[in-house]
Amino acid sequence: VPILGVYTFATAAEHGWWFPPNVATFGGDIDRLFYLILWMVGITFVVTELTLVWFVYRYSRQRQAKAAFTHGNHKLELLWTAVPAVLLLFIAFAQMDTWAKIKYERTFPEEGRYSRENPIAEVVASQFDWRVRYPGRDGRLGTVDDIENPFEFVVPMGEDVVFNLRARDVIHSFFVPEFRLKQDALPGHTIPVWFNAMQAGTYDLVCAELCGWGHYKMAGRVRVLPRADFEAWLAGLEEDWFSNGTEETE
Amino acid sequence: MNPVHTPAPPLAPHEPRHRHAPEPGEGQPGTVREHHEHHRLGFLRRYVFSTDHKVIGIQFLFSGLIFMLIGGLMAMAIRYQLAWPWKVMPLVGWLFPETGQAITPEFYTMLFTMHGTIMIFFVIIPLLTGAFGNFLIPLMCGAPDMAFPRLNMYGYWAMWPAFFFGMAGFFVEGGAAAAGWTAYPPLSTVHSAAPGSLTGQTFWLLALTFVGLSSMMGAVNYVTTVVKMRAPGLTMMRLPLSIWALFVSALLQLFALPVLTAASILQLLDRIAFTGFFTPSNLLVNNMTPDAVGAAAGGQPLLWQHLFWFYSHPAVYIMVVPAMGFVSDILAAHARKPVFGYKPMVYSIMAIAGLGFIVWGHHMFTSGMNPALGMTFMVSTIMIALPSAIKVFNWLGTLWGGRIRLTAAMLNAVAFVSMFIIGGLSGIWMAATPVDIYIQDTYIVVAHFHYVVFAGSVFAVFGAIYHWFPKMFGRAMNETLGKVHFVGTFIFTNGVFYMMHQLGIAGLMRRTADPYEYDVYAHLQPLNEFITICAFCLFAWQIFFVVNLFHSLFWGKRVGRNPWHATTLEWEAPSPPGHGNFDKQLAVHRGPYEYSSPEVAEDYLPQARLV
Amino acid sequence: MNYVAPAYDPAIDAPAPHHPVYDYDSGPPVHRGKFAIWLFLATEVMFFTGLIGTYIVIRMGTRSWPNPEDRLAVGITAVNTFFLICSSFTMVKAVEASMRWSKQALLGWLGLTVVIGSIFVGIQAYEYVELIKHGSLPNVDLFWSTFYAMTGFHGLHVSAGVLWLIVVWLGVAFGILRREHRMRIELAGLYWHFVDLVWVLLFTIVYLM
Amino acid sequence: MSGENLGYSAFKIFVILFILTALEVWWGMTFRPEDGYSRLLLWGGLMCFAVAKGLLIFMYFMHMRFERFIVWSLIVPTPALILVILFALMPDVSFNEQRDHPVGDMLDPTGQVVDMVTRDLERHGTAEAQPGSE
Ligand code: HEA
Ligand code: HEA
Ligand code: CUA
Ligand SMILES: [Cu+2]
Repeated sequence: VPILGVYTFATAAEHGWWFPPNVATFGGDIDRLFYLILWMVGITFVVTELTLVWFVYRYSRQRQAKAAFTHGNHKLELLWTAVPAVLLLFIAFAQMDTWAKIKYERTFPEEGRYSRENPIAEVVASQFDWRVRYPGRDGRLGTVDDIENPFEFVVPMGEDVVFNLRARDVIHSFFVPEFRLKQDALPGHTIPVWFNAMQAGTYDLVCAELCGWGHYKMAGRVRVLPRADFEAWLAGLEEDWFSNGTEETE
Repeated sequence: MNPVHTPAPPLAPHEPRHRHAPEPGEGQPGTVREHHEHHRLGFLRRYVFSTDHKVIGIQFLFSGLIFMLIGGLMAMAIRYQLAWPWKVMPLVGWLFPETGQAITPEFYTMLFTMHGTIMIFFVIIPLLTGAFGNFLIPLMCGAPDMAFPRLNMYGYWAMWPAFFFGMAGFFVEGGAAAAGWTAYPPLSTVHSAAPGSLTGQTFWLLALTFVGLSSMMGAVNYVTTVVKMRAPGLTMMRLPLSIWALFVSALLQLFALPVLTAASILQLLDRIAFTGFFTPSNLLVNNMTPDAVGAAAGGQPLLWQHLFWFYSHPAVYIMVVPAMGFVSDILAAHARKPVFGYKPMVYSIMAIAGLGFIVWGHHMFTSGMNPALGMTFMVSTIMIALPSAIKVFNWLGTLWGGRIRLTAAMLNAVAFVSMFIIGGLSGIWMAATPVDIYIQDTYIVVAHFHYVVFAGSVFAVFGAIYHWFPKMFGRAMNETLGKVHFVGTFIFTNGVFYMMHQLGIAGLMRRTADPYEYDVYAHLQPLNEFITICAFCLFAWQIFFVVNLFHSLFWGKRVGRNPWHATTLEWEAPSPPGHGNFDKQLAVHRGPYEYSSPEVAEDYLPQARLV
Repeated sequence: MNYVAPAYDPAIDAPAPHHPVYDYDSGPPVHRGKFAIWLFLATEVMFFTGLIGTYIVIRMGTRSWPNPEDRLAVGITAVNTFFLICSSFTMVKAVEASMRWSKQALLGWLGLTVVIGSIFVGIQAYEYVELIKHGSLPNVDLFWSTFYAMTGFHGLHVSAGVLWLIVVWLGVAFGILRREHRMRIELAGLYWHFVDLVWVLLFTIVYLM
Repeated sequence: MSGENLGYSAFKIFVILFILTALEVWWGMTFRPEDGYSRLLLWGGLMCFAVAKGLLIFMYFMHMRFERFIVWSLIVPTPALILVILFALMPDVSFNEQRDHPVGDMLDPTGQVVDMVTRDLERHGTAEAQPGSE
């Protein structure tokens, strides 16, 4: 088992059974932590499993009449209580600041163009599609001149992007594998989320919380554009949004 | 009738025999009350509506196994769909003429919902606490029966309404519950949210309530029996670890289950009385706004998740702690060696149970719950690995220097240890909040919990069946068949669930009927096909078990009281034990695991033997 | 190493002919039933914790919680609370009577408890009817949702208690429960007091806060 | 349990409970926040009353004063768990500012989202939703 296990993990990458490439800033941290734990856990795994197999093999071929008679050993107990304890505490504390960085509101990016107060857009999930609303000319959300763009969430590249996540009906979850970003969209709540995409490109936006029969195909797309292209795109959207006169009605 | 008097111990004054026995439990500590009652019970009272803990245990065993079969079949359907989406599905295909015999996505959601529900609430928990809890607790404590036999019987028959509602869900309009076994509102509360939320969800909640009722009766019984009915000399610190484990998990049920019952009743009200506990205002579900059509609203969807997991995390330990107990016993018995570090084992069980109450938030890391909570829950969750570590290492210590017999029971027990390590370690990943942001609701989670509940607990259950089958029926199961069954099951289990880690790391989400809709996942189909084939083999391989089970039931080798030369009390009773279990008076002189003790010639020294 | 279980050997393995049933009593000097009923009450506590916790979460979140006085007949219910406490008192007397097995007193006090208990249920039922007539259904808003959930479940518990007491009463009256069963009365009593205790909290929370 | 008598005067306890209830109701009716008293005063007071009464029943009527074993084995863990639940639930409440509209708000007939009291006012011109109260 252990050999096989390690082997699969080792070769997994070639089979493409591994992470999709990471493009978000904090994605790197997450991967780092993942590998950290993978190593610690992996070693524990191999060691324990090998001892297990070895013991079973060795002592099932025991010749002497009786087994060793012992009720335990306090030093050993202490040892293998203390060592994992240290490891575990280490693991636990290694996580904290990344977590805080990603989720805590007070650590949300401030200096950039977008912030908690003026998010780039509002992403609304509903059975079974995504809608993105950009603030219109007045630059504020929730006003009549909001621009709506179905299915596709376009963001500028290399900037801290803050957006509001909402759901119309049931719980959905905003998941972009390449960003290592996942956040449930709670109906009745407006949850601020941020990320910073480092590479231009289009990525699948996946719904990661069961939301009904259509859950499996509730696909969206995130398109990352350089600043200029983004501006242009937004302008264009604004154009035909108002030209064909469809007013957003709350 | 003329009773044969065995001399009562001095401290037990013979009570006058009433026409019906005096109230149990009025005696002072240390008294023994003997009463002779000859009863001519009809077939019905003896085998169907029996109050005998052994019969009830066996009833739990078989209903559990049968539902395991059903749940397993559902799993096969799930796998089929995941490997070859929307292909004509054998067996159930004919149900779906409109889609050309392929299952519908709605049906897929029902499949995994009911698969999870059945496997957890109708299979694993009843098998562990219901079947073996009932069978072992009185025997290992030297008691004649449970403290409240009739209550015990009600406990079993309260499962049947649950079975009924659970299954009936498939036959009502809209089909069975389809909101996952976690039933998150508003998907589960708003009728228009999913076909399964029409009537199926209501049935699902009713089923859950009845399961709760049953477990509650059982748990009260177990705890009382363990505390009040131990044989003379059997102090708490001399109890076998199985009993400790069952005792602790009974406490878990007592304190955690009522909260779920309350929650599910509230959800029931949300659904049938249109209250608004969990449903927020101003939704637009399928062009229908709940509170506009007269349902109260403004509720807290997260509240359900808290209440649900407050039970369901302890529940996952209810699903593993008894297994740990059984494994400890089996390992000791077949390694002919005392359990390494008995006291640490007991304390770690308690620690797991205690910590188990303060970690539930790790299921909600990405749910939008206050991140400060996420932080605390992460620490407590990771810390729960510590007692588990102690247990794992003590198991290894038990094997070390033993004289191992590789019986079928032993093999399964060892498999449990190895599988639990894998499942547990992947738990650490998910406990790490930032990592969990990525892997939450991916197949890593599925791999994790199948490693602990299937590869873990189910192997322990197999082991326990092989180990205690002789005591249950007076016949041994066939070793060769047992080993064959084990090898295949072990290989295929890993084939199925190990690969799921890869799927998860690649980001594949659970609960998706057809993941290849997304092109990030399209390349994963071959892997899924491999898994599915393994799963089919796994399922098919169980035939060896079924055959072995039924064959040994009638034609197995007849064995005596103590076929394994084990030390604990249940082996003092005749097998199968008659009414009142023990035919002689017991006095316990030592701890449960005196194997290869230097005091005696043989390599085992039973608890009840005087040297 | 292969192991073969020893074969069946009648000499040692055959069960002894009709032997007595040994029923040991270990552990703390508490009556089994009493111990069990306390376990049961513990689960009940957790159950109501679930309900009250829900109430608190919802209540804390609201912008403006209606003043219970405006919606509920606090006066009547205060009286009702008083009744329930009375019934607790009579129950204590009943238990006392059961200890020195004076059947008359026992039946009297038990009966009284049953009566008062039923009065409580009756008044609550009346209150419900009034409210519903007034259109205050559980689906109107969260105030009513929580109100009905909490008081309703307490009401069910009281009704169950009343039934239990009636059964006990009959048992005593027809001499099925004898002196040696006096514990039964006490168990019923414990449950009854618990229900009372819960009401003390619920009344405060639902009607006054 | 011990012998023939209860070991305390049930009647005394009963009277005390009665008086406490009366006081409690008075308290609850008087110190309404609407009349400018602080919520803490109201709730703190009420809680004190409730707990006092609870303890009386628990200690005397349910005989816990006389049953050490059960108290320590069963009753102690329960409140601990209760506290755990409540403390874990509270932070989310504090998180309510993320909500589009506070808990309990609903659509009024015109489709606006309003809080309960306003809604009552709109529905039947008065906050008095219940005849029984006068
Ligand atoms: C028997 C059932 C069982 C058991 C025992 C466990 C045990 C653990 N589980 Fe698991 N869990 C489930 C059943 C179980 N779980 C289920 C059913 C779900 C999914 C629910 C759903 O969403 O449908 C789930 C989901 C789940 C999640 C949520 C994942 C998500 O949805 O995002 C998390 C997150 O923290 C988690 C963590 C853990 C941890 C830390 C343990 C720990 O107890 C593990 C401790 C054990 C070990 C660590 C291994 C042995 C120790 C050593 C070898 C010592 C050395 C180790 C180190 C130094 C690290 N589990
Ligand atoms: C104890 C719990 C348990 C067990 C044993 C299993 C067993 C299996 N489970 Fe699963 N599973 C869950 C609990 C369990 N599962 C839960 C909780 C979920 C989450 C649901 C949700 O998302 O809401 C889940 C979800 C789940 C999924 C994810 C679905 C999705 O998210 O889209 C998958 C996919 O592969 C799966 C597969 C399997 C497979 C192949 C098995 C195989 O191991 C099954 C093999 C079958 C058997 C071993 C039975 C053979 C019969 C006998 C041995 C009895 C003999 C009979 C007699 C003697 C009468 N399960
Ligand atoms: Cu939306 Cu899943
Ligand atoms: Cu968990």
